[in-house]
Amino acid sequence: MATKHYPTPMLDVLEEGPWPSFISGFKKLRDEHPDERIRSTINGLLGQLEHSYETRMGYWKGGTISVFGYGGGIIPRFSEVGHMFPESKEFHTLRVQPPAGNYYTTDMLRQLADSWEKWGSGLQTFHGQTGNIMFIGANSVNYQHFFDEINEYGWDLGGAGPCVRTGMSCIGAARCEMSNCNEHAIHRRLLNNFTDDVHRPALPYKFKFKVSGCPNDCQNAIERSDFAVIGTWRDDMKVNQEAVKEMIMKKAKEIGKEGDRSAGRQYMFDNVISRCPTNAIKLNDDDTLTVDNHNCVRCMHCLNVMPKALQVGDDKGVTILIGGKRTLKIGDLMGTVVIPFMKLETEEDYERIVELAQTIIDFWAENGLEHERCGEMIERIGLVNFLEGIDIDPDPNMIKQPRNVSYVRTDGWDEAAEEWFNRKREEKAAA
Amino acid sequence: MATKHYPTPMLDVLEEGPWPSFISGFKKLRDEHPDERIRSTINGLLGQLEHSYETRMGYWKGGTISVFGYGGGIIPRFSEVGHMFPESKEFHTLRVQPPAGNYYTTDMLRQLADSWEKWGSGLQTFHGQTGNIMFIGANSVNYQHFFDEINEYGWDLGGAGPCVRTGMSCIGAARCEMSNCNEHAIHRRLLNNFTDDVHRPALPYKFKFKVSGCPNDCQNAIERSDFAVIGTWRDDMKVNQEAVKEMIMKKAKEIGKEGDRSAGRQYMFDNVISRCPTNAIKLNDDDTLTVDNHNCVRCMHCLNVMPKALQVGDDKGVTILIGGKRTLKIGDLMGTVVIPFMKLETEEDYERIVELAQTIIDFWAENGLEHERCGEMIERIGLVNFLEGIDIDPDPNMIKQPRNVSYVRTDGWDEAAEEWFNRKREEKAAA
Amino acid sequence: MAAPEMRDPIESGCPDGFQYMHPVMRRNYGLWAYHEDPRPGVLVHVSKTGEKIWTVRAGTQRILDVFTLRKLMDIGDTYGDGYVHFTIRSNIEFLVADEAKVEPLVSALEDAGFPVGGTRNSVTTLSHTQGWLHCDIPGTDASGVVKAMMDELLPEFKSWSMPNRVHITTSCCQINCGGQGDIAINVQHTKPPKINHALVGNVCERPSVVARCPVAAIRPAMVDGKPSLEVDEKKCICCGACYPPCPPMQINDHQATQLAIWIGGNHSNARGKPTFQRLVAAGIPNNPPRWPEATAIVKKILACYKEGAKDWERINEWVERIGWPRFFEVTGLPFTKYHIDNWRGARANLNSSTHIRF
Amino acid sequence: MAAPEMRDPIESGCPDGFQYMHPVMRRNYGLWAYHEDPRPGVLVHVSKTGEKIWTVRAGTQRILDVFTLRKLMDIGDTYGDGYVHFTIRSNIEFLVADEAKVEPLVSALEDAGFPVGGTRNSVTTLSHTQGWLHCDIPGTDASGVVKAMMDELLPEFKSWSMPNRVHITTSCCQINCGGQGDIAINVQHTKPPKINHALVGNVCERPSVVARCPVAAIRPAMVDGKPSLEVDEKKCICCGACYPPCPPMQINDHQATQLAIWIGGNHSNARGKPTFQRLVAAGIPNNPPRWPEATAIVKKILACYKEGAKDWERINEWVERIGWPRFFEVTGLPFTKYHIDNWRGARANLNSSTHIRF
Ligand code: SRM
Ligand code: SRM
Ligand code: SRM
Ligand code: SRM
Ligand code: SF4
Ligand code: SF4
Ligand code: SF4
Ligand code: SF4
Ligand code: SF4
Ligand code: SF4
Ligand code: SF4
Ligand code: SF4
Repeated sequence: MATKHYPTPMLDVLEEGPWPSFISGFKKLRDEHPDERIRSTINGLLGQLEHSYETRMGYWKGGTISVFGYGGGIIPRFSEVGHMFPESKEFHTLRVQPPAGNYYTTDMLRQLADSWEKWGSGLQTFHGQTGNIMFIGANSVNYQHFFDEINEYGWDLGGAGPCVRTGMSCIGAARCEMSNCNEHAIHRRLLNNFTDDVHRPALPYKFKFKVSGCPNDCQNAIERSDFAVIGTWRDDMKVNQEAVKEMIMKKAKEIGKEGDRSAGRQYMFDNVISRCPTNAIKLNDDDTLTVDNHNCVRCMHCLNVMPKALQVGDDKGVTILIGGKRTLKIGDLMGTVVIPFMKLETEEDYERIVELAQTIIDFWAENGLEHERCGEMIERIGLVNFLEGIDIDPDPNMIKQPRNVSYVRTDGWDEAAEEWFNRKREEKAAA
Repeated sequence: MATKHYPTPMLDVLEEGPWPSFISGFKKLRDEHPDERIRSTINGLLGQLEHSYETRMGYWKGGTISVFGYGGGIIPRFSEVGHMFPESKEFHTLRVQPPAGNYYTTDMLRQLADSWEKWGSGLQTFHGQTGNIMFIGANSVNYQHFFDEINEYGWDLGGAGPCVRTGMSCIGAARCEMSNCNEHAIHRRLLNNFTDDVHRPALPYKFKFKVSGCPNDCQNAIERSDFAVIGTWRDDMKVNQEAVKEMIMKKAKEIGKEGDRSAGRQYMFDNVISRCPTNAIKLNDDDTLTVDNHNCVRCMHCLNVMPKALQVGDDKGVTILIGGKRTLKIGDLMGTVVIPFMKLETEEDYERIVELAQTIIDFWAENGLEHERCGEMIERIGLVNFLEGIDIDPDPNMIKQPRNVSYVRTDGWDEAAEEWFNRKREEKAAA
Repeated sequence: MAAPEMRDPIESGCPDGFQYMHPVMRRNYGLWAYHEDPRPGVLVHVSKTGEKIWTVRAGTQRILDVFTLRKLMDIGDTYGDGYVHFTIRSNIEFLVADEAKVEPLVSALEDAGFPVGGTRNSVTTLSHTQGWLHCDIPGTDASGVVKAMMDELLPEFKSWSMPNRVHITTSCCQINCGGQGDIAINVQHTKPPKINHALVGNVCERPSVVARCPVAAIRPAMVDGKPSLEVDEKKCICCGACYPPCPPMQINDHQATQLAIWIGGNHSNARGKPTFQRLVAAGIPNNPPRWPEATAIVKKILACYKEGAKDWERINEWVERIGWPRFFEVTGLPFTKYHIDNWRGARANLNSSTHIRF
Repeated sequence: MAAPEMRDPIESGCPDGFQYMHPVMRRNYGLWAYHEDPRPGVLVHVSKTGEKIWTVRAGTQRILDVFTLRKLMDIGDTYGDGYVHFTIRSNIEFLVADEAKVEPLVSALEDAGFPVGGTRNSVTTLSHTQGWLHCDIPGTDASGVVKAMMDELLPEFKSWSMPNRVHITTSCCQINCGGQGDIAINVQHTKPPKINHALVGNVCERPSVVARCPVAAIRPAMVDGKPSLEVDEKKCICCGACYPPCPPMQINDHQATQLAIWIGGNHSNARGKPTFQRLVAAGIPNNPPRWPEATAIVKKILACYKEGAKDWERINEWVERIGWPRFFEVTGLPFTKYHIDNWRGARANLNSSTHIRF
């Protein structure tokens, strides 16, 4: 005998239209899933969601639950209208760390679906905005079993609460010619060094790592992570002059002027040459390109327009920016350059970046206020105090421009200047 | 019998070198001036200045004196080392308003020098950084006589203290083809409307007017005045195509490529076309110029480079920026656009600008804290509250970009939007 | 009674992705030479070794029921090589080593109702958050907003008709988990929280709630003898930051909770440096199930952008070139006092020059 | 005894300049068509009426003794038309209607020791302030600094050897009456004020002194039973703002009062919008009578600017094009933690992008 369905007039409207409908998916579970537990849970969920649509209010509240041995990783949800929709009154979400880079075999996804179906609502998200697989909707009895089951075959929880959060890395080296680093290795080395901090919230607030293989920053790392690792390169970009010539004629053709070289050149001027933020790229009369690599700021634009002709250099590494985050409580922050360039090739290099992360998190754990992100702390104490706290020397690449207000105490100038000159001398010697 | 001279070994060094030496001038007064009062005053002055050079400290202190009937306009100075250099122990400066634009006949300057010689030190400055003629060095007995004498033939004191200060205006229409307004008239209309506020300090702090005839801002008005009036134009700039062609060949010649048209064109590209901040200017193949006047932001650059070929338009007026000032106490402030454009032709126009200044000063006098400049007040209360206080509608030209933090209270949005649409409708109707 | 036997977790952390990676990608890891775009939604990356990998990208509803997930897996097995990748925008990507598989794969996806596209200069899938479906503080829904808008933006998803890629985001409260983008549809509350004083004492850690307020508008107070909190409604900017730590400070309201639209958020370093979003429209009704008012504004902005921008200009670059006054002119959106910044550092957003277009 | 008869002032305010204006300028007011630059220091403005006015600009010491003033007037009468104009930088300009008068006028000025120049892309006269000569709070002198530097910059004053006009300013305390410019030589105190507690009580309005401190480092205090003030030396940024309202708060020190050099202040709207100065060097000894250390740095910066900038680039535009790291490289000036902004809104001056030159 079929359970009665809560009416969903407003949600039904979201079944119309060409885009895949989550509501249709919900209904299929409600109507066709063999397991009565799932059918009724989703029925309740639809009922509560319709109620939200009609009243324009949300009805979930939080709580505290976690799997045995961990402090976080689950977002508990209890319904405030459980009396109206008892079937889904407990609807917790497990945040599960994806493989670095979000790669899956169909088999593994089927396996995860099977486990989830056994214990949960049958609803999952690839992925949440912090990168977790979100298994949405387990009750207080089942979530532990689900975790135990998938944990056995290689899956672990991500972060929730004041802790190191699940990381993100772009597809990068796995499928992108722009990549300047091993995003995958960086992501895992950093995250798995902090597993304890992921599972046991004990920091002032959340801390996020994101890795993008180049300045296109496909992971929004600069604004959306506390520790942004962005691939870049130090030597000359590679120019395939033949490909440049081809591109010119190809573009001419694309704009309907087959064979018209000057039309192709014009396209190059309008779309590449004139768009370089530092005018570092020049198209010569013989259709070759000259790049002023000393003035190129690695913005990626010209490489983006002509990936076949231009390639990143060989002396690759990363730039690290610290302190990005979103709105609360002082407005969005972008990360600030703290490491202009660092190589990531040898084991030592990797140890160095992990150590840097450790030092930063320790300093922040020491000095951050409750619920204060690393970037908010830097904003409060000033970049210089932060740099001194993590023992990094000031570098002009960390700034857009020097201060413009004279309200600064400059005693100690001579020592600071001396240090600079010494560093420069050492660099010279080293080089 | 010659009075003994204080030794000035350090100052003597400043008599060397090709630049006109103020020290040589002082000594001439000390040694050759017929009036013993002047000779000894300057002797004392040199003694104290040498003492400052040797000890690297200043020795003047202030006080309060003013001419009968006024509260300000004089900077009193009493020496802290009067016992060592009694001859110059009183050394007050009278700030005298210059004619708008700083024009003088040689006769008038001689007449002023004669009066000053009678009563003062014989030292004067053309001009102080706020534009006053500074008659430097009168004692407490003489300053009133000097003022009475020059006041009789048309000279009045400027401001000192928390009051409306002496104004400044560029040479503009009197000798500059870039001028978009009658700087001279604006300067005098504004200043002489506030004569009482100039002479009787009763405002929260100082208030300065500066007038520049075009966006080159030769008076530094935007950063150095509370009320900056900058000439600009609304219609198309004037292009003398013949002069453009001449310029091209002229430049070719200047760079040693006489007759080489393409060299002249290259010069134009490098120095004019490519420097336009909005790419609003184009050099055609026939050596004519096309200006996209709708996108020209009136930066002046192209007119500066080729004044013979390009001229400002006919529909002239001014942009007004409020709140510029220097360092104290929150760091330098530039003025903010409050009136994007206003005509200044008819008597009514002039009444309107005076009224605007009055409204702003009144609002500031009401709401400014002690020693708070108008710009600091705006910074404290926010531009919008200031605009509402002086009853001016928000305009997108007042901003560089809209807010980027969501921390704003937007109830009242609909009314505000309605107002905007109504204004637009009226403007349309008016047009 | 004895505590039940509990299992200790294996703290394996972030799994190795290589085990799930297409063999061609594994073999050519870090060796990619360039890519081409055969058609919207399809990429081919060419390795220095000469090997190629084709990517077919399709939109999903992000929150997948097991049926839908399995449907996608079936397609992946039948038409693909059994390897998939999810993008940061919850699009699914099928990776195949054989060009011949591309077209059948595309049709299979389209037939199953998964639109193929979202690459290059298209409007890709809106990034979204949890909303009424799961969060404890939402002012609106997320999945529903995205579904409603993508229904209307499908042509732009499936074609290359935009000047550059368009990244749109939605968030369901002012915390903005959805991030910012070329266009961000965010919640904007317009009334201070209504406080349920009875509960505050038990539920909320008052000092930390006080500390959470960006404008220090909250102070501890006793209300009818009970410890509670008090909000200075003049100061309050209705941001809702006090609500998560203290649910009795009800910020959500079926009327006063509205939507605002922000544009010009750009995270990439291409050409210009990364930029923050800027407010363009507020006072937009939070109107389920299809939020037509918000959608209309988004479409208007996209139309003007498409019309006015040069190739490769992101929305912020377009507006910065033509100037903000012109933006309000062409879109017909009202300019109000609310656009004028009054937050910390507001000065940097004011015009302190005579650069004006007439 | 009866008060003396006092005369009531005539509040005539700002005098009409037309009465002192050269007749050609009066006749052609607002009618100017263009100008040319026959040679450094000389301008000719041509009116739409065809009339012309020649301007000969010469440097002065700004503070003129009556002898020097009369010498200039004599030259103006003998070689000019008896009309002069002073520029905002205290240069004197002689206006003549007859081209034939120009060369004799130039030679007369040069012979009398008044260098002709300062126009167009030259280094014009440094703007300066009062200094030890007259002010009550100066940390250094002003006329002396300008004299010392102009002695060395004379060739740049008299020629057109710079990429664009160079406006240099000096100020004798951190209040900076001298304004900012392409290069600004300003005072920078490095020690908190030494307080003469005995005097504070009588001389200073304590509340307004407290209010004057930009960082709220001052609090009222009783010192040996007398009302005085106390400075939190950790907070104090040594700005000297408390000194004018309260002379007992002695900020000046013959050692700790030093000079700092700032560049890139640009008030004009030409090309870019107006910009503020930015710190490049501090810890410079305040070294009368010739301040050689400061002069050396100014000359070094000018040399690099001349070498590296394009025509029409002001100093800020040149540095913004090559980037600040490069600026420190080419000038050899040290980059220190003091260059990194920590004032309000500091964030806007930090690099939040990956735009880096290698
Ligand atoms: C699930 C998710 C949205 C989504 O549907 O994708 C999410 C959901 C919540 N976020 Fe978030 N945030 C999510 C990604 C983000 C991001 C995006 C990112 O990580 O790139 C941000 C902006 C970046 C950043 O970290 O600043 C983000 C900034 C916040 C904030 C504000 C943090 C701040 O310092 O500004 C809060 C509030 C807080 O933590 O106090 C917050 C809090 C929350 C809470 C826990 C609300 C609460 O305090 O109870 C939400 C739980 C919803 C639920 O029921 O599941 N969430 N949150 C995302 C996490 C899924 C995952 O783990 O993959
Ligand atoms: C798959 C994905 C990375 C991932 O690991 O998930 C990705 C992949 C690529 N991105 Fe991206 N980007 C991806 C999200 C992003 C994001 C983040 C986001 O969408 O929230 C950004 C920054 C967004 C922003 O700035 O707000 C991003 C900014 C770029 C840019 C810079 C565009 C610009 O001019 O500003 C490029 C360069 C380009 O367009 O050629 C780029 C280029 C690319 C290329 C062409 C790189 C390559 O050569 O393979 C990849 C193919 C994408 C395509 O759609 O044509 N990708 N890309 C993400 C796909 C999202 C989606 O499903 O639509
Ligand atoms: C006389 C004077 C105005 C006055 O009433 O006193 C003046 C007069 C002229 N200025 Fe100026 N400017 C004068 C101070 C300024 C100032 C203020 C200052 O020096 O402190 C500025 C802004 C300074 C700043 O930005 O920091 C100034 C920024 C300009 C500019 C914009 C330059 C640029 O590219 O940024 C121009 C345009 C140009 O150079 O062609 C200009 C152009 C001119 C022209 C060529 C206008 C004209 O067509 O007649 C005038 C001849 C000047 C020359 O030296 O070639 N004038 N000019 C001032 C002479 C000062 C001096 O003795 O050296
Ligand atoms: C004389 C002069 C410097 C010069 O030699 O040219 C000067 C001299 C003094 N200025 Fe100034 N300022 C002079 C132009 C300026 C300017 C430039 C301008 O007006 O364009 C500024 C920057 C612009 C501005 O107004 O912000 C300026 C900003 C200050 C300030 C800081 C005001 C502020 O809000 O930041 C003070 C301090 C104060 O007023 O409390 C100040 C205070 C002073 C005092 C009265 C010092 C004091 O508080 O006792 C100085 C008297 C010196 C003396 O003994 O004569 N002076 N002062 C200038 C006035 C001469 C004249 O009237 O023509
Ligand atoms: S960030 Fe760079 S490397 Fe990574 S996917 Fe995007 S374009 Fe490729
Ligand atoms: S990467 Fe960017 S900065 Fe470098 S040359 Fe190309 S366009 Fe210019
Ligand atoms: S501000 Fe403009 S109008 Fe005035 S003098 Fe300078 S260039 Fe001429
Ligand atoms: S005035 Fe400035 S903005 Fe206008 S066209 Fe000339 S260079 Fe461009
Ligand atoms: S944006 Fe707000 S409501 Fe939406 S998921 Fe994030 S925290 Fe919850
Ligand atoms: S809504 Fe925001 S501003 Fe208002 S009280 Fe709560 S936290 Fe403070
Ligand atoms: S800068 Fe300072 S010391 Fe110099 S005149 Fe101005 S107030 Fe006096
Ligand atoms: S010197 Fe400046 S910071 Fe120090 S106490 Fe005085 S006013 Fe305050």
